[in-house]
Amino acid sequence: MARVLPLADAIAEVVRDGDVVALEGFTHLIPFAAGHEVLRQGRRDLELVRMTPDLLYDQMVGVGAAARLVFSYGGNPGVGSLHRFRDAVEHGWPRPLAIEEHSHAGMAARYAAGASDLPFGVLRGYAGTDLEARTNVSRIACPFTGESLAAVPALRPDVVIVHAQESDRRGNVQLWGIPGVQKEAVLAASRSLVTVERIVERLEPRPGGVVLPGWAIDVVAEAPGGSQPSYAAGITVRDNDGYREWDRIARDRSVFLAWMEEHVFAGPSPYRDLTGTPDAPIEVVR
Amino acid sequence: MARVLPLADAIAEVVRDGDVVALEGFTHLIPFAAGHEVLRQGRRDLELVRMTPDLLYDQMVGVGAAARLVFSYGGNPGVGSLHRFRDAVEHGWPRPLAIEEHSHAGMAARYAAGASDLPFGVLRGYAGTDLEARTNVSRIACPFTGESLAAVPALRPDVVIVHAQESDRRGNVQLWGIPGVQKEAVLAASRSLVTVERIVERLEPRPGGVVLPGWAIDVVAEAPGGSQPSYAAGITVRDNDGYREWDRIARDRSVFLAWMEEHVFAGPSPYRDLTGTPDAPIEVVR
Amino acid sequence: MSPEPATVGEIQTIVAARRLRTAKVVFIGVGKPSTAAILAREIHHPELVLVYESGTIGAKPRRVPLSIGDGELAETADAVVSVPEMFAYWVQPGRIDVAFLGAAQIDRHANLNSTVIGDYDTPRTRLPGAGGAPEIASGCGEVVVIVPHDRRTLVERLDFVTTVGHGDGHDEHGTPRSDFDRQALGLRGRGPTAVITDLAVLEPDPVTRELVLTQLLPGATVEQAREATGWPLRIADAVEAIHPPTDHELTALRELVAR
Amino acid sequence: MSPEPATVGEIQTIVAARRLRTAKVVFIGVGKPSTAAILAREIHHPELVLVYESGTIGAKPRRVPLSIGDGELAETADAVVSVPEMFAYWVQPGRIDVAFLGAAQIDRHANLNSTVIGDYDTPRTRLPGAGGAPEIASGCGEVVVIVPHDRRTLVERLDFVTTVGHGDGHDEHGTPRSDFDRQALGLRGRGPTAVITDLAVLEPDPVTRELVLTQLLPGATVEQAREATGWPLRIADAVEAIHPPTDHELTALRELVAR
Repeated sequence: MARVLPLADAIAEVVRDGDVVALEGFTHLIPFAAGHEVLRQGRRDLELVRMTPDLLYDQMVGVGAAARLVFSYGGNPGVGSLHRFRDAVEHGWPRPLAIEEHSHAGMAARYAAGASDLPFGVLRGYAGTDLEARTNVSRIACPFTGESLAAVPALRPDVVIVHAQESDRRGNVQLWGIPGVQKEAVLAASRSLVTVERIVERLEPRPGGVVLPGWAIDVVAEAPGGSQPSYAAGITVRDNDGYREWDRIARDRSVFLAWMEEHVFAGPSPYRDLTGTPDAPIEVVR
Repeated sequence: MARVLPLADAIAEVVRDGDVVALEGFTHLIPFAAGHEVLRQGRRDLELVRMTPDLLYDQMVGVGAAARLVFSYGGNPGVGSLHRFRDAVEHGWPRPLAIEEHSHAGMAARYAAGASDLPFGVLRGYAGTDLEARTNVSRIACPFTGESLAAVPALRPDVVIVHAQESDRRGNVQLWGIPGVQKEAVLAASRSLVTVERIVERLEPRPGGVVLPGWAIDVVAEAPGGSQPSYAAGITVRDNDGYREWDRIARDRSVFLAWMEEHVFAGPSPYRDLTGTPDAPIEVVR
Repeated sequence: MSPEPATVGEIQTIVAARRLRTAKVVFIGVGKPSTAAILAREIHHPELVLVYESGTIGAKPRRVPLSIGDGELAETADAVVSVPEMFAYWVQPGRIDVAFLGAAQIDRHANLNSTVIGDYDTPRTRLPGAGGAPEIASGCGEVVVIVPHDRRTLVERLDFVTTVGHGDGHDEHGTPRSDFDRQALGLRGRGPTAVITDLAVLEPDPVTRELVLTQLLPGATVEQAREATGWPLRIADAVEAIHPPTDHELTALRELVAR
Repeated sequence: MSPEPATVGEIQTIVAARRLRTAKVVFIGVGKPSTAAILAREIHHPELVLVYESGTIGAKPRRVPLSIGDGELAETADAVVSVPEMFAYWVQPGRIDVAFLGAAQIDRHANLNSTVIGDYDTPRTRLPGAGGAPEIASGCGEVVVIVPHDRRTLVERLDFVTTVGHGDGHDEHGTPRSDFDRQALGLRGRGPTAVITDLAVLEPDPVTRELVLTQLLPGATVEQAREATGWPLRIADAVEAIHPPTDHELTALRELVAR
């Protein structure tokens, strides 16, 4: 049975300096509120893992919280570059960022292997690319056919944080809409935290619902609007303008730092729902 | 887009003598009507694949339609032996039956590898058992840790047949309740047939619903009550008495043959719903 | 008014149910294990999570299912997953504390046979086969075996090793007697920690891993258990007498079975 | 009244949409590919199945999504699956006929770079990286690449091979020039079958796999295309002039983008 804690207590409990941390969510259900709380608590030297680093990791990398990034696509989807990520890789600002990059298929296989407690995953992939020489991938021969395939090492983050629509008081979690790699990530983790839009008396089964039993999760924390400017299907809507606007904010170091100071370090997350009306779309605070 | 055909035409099209055929369904949604039609059409020398052979394969083995059986649990769940399966293995009646047996975990990994178009699957399994020497399994070393794991060859049946609750007219299929290994089996097949309780104008998304798009299936056929004495959650109920009664029928060769003659070869499947009331439980015809 | 005296089978089921007082998640097949787990959830431990290999996680059956795929299991489950997911994401990583298993044969080191009696190629009795047992027994935290106590079942030598228990056991220094050993084979869980028969409870010796009779069911004697065992059965220095079923346990079990 | 004349970008999108007339299932990212596929479904081919790497199979968006994870994609999809399932069960086995891909650099054998400009360790421009591209390009039946036509994009030599197209190509007898070859690498699909730029359509020579200009977009010339290509571009013997967008196509595209 997961313990239900306030967000700040949850983060304080699960995230430590130097941890390998994955805040997952594939365009949908990105745990922004949790990530911001990690920053407010001043965590450092993190190894950040995530298929699609997105705005949240741009923010975390940009303030220098990460020593290393493991990823497969570091862009602002549909908009362009992640400028803070680029600045870190291209100019080492505000600190050098070690990187390990994979393809989506490789990262997905790595999480699935982690969730399965296997040391590696197998896929048809990487062959012929320059990625092979730059990342952690190996070849493996099929013992039946002799065919050569790619092997990728299992991902087993110290901490995995995901966002979901709801949990009950025993920490059973349900998410629906695009499920991404969240289930695999949680099951691959040493410690797991799920932030939720709301805590309900009883989970009502939903079409497309993915249920994570409370006993397979360590901590649950309520964080309404906690995935904005990403979204929680059926509860909040994706703030596409927030994604576009990020391009302007992140382009400039000082604009970025001022924005982070005002919207993340000084208070609750910039995209939080402050209205308490969970069924209404939430506007980004700018 | 799957073609929607009458059951007899569907079977005639997808199943040929000598095929490797999997009629899957893990206690739930077992495609009895389809299997009976295969027998009525006189198919021979089949290699039957199925995790849990159950009554349907007892019937198919008992009339001598199978030359080989690949499986992981050959029992009448909660009741006892599959007498026709035993008679074939112990006494070669009505013909010798070659067998290849695995564990459930191994068979599941084999189907998942087939669905993924990988030549093998990896699991922690088989180590130390006498199965290792008696079946098709190999060891593989993790290229990162050196750890030794079991490798099993992918399953890629010529034909896979499963039963589901419903499809639309374009052959999009939805099943819910216990999903078993049906999705993996269909995606691992060279040719696939899904029998359904009913064809609807439009699939309504359901909690726990597994949707197979019509373009990933070859043929769909309507077969109301087609999984009885197994069941289709929400439409029919499991005929537990039918499972118990089978123990008596199958124990004796001549009782078995007479039952098959009367209930399978002479007409539509014994467990078919003849009432046309799809929401009522269906009684077994005995 | 007290209920009718308990049958041997009822006692065995109740003893198995008591075993689940501290478990969090239990993996069960049909028959006595399922009845025991449902009973445990009703009378000892309402938070007990029942997992069936049909993919139902957190099922809350009010009746004893005939098969692991009965509709009630899916309808009452917290989550329902596919069979590949059940084995890959739930059993294999050791998320499940306790597994209940049956078997046709068990040896002194709690290795199990559910495949064949006689020779594999010319079997005297062909049994159903492995099912989930080998990986359940290697993946789950511990295994509790439920078998009838007779010489057909508790045998000197298995006809077929379907499921590894404690292999060839250890010598008196705790050194494995051969490579047929959980650790050498890379098996993760602790393996069988108890064998509950209709006469007694056998537990592996902490050093040698050989099964030792540690508890007797009400009405059973050490002599009976010895006679019904196919090898010279070791007896613990202090054999504990298991408390007879309470009226509460017995009434609850009978109500459950009658539903 | 005819609509305003088409822009180059609009023509490129419309040409890409036409390419999907006979496809069954198309895998798309955001941007022009997504717009082209949605347009194709609206005006050419209502049965076209759109698959996004976010796991939405059979999405029927009425607007152009900003990201591959926009809510409308999941809400209108026939099925929504996890990312591991998308790559393992759907992309890898070749169930998808056509994939649309973009890239920052492409070479004469249609290999793609979306990782880095400059040296990997000291990059001039760090690009987003591989995403799904390498396995999409190896798993899908064929790949259509959509890129702007300029010397920054169509380069003599990639700074990084993110995605294999036709490797080092074949000699005039069809023999691979090196082991950097689809077949030698075990890649399954046919690889890039067309590169749609804002000037022309390039297609691999059936023997050598080198890209050849086979079609010109309305208003573009062979000379323009040659100048904008970073290698000596081969021109087909008979270059086809692509039909200008019809009023129907152009109106439908503009309505779609405006929604």
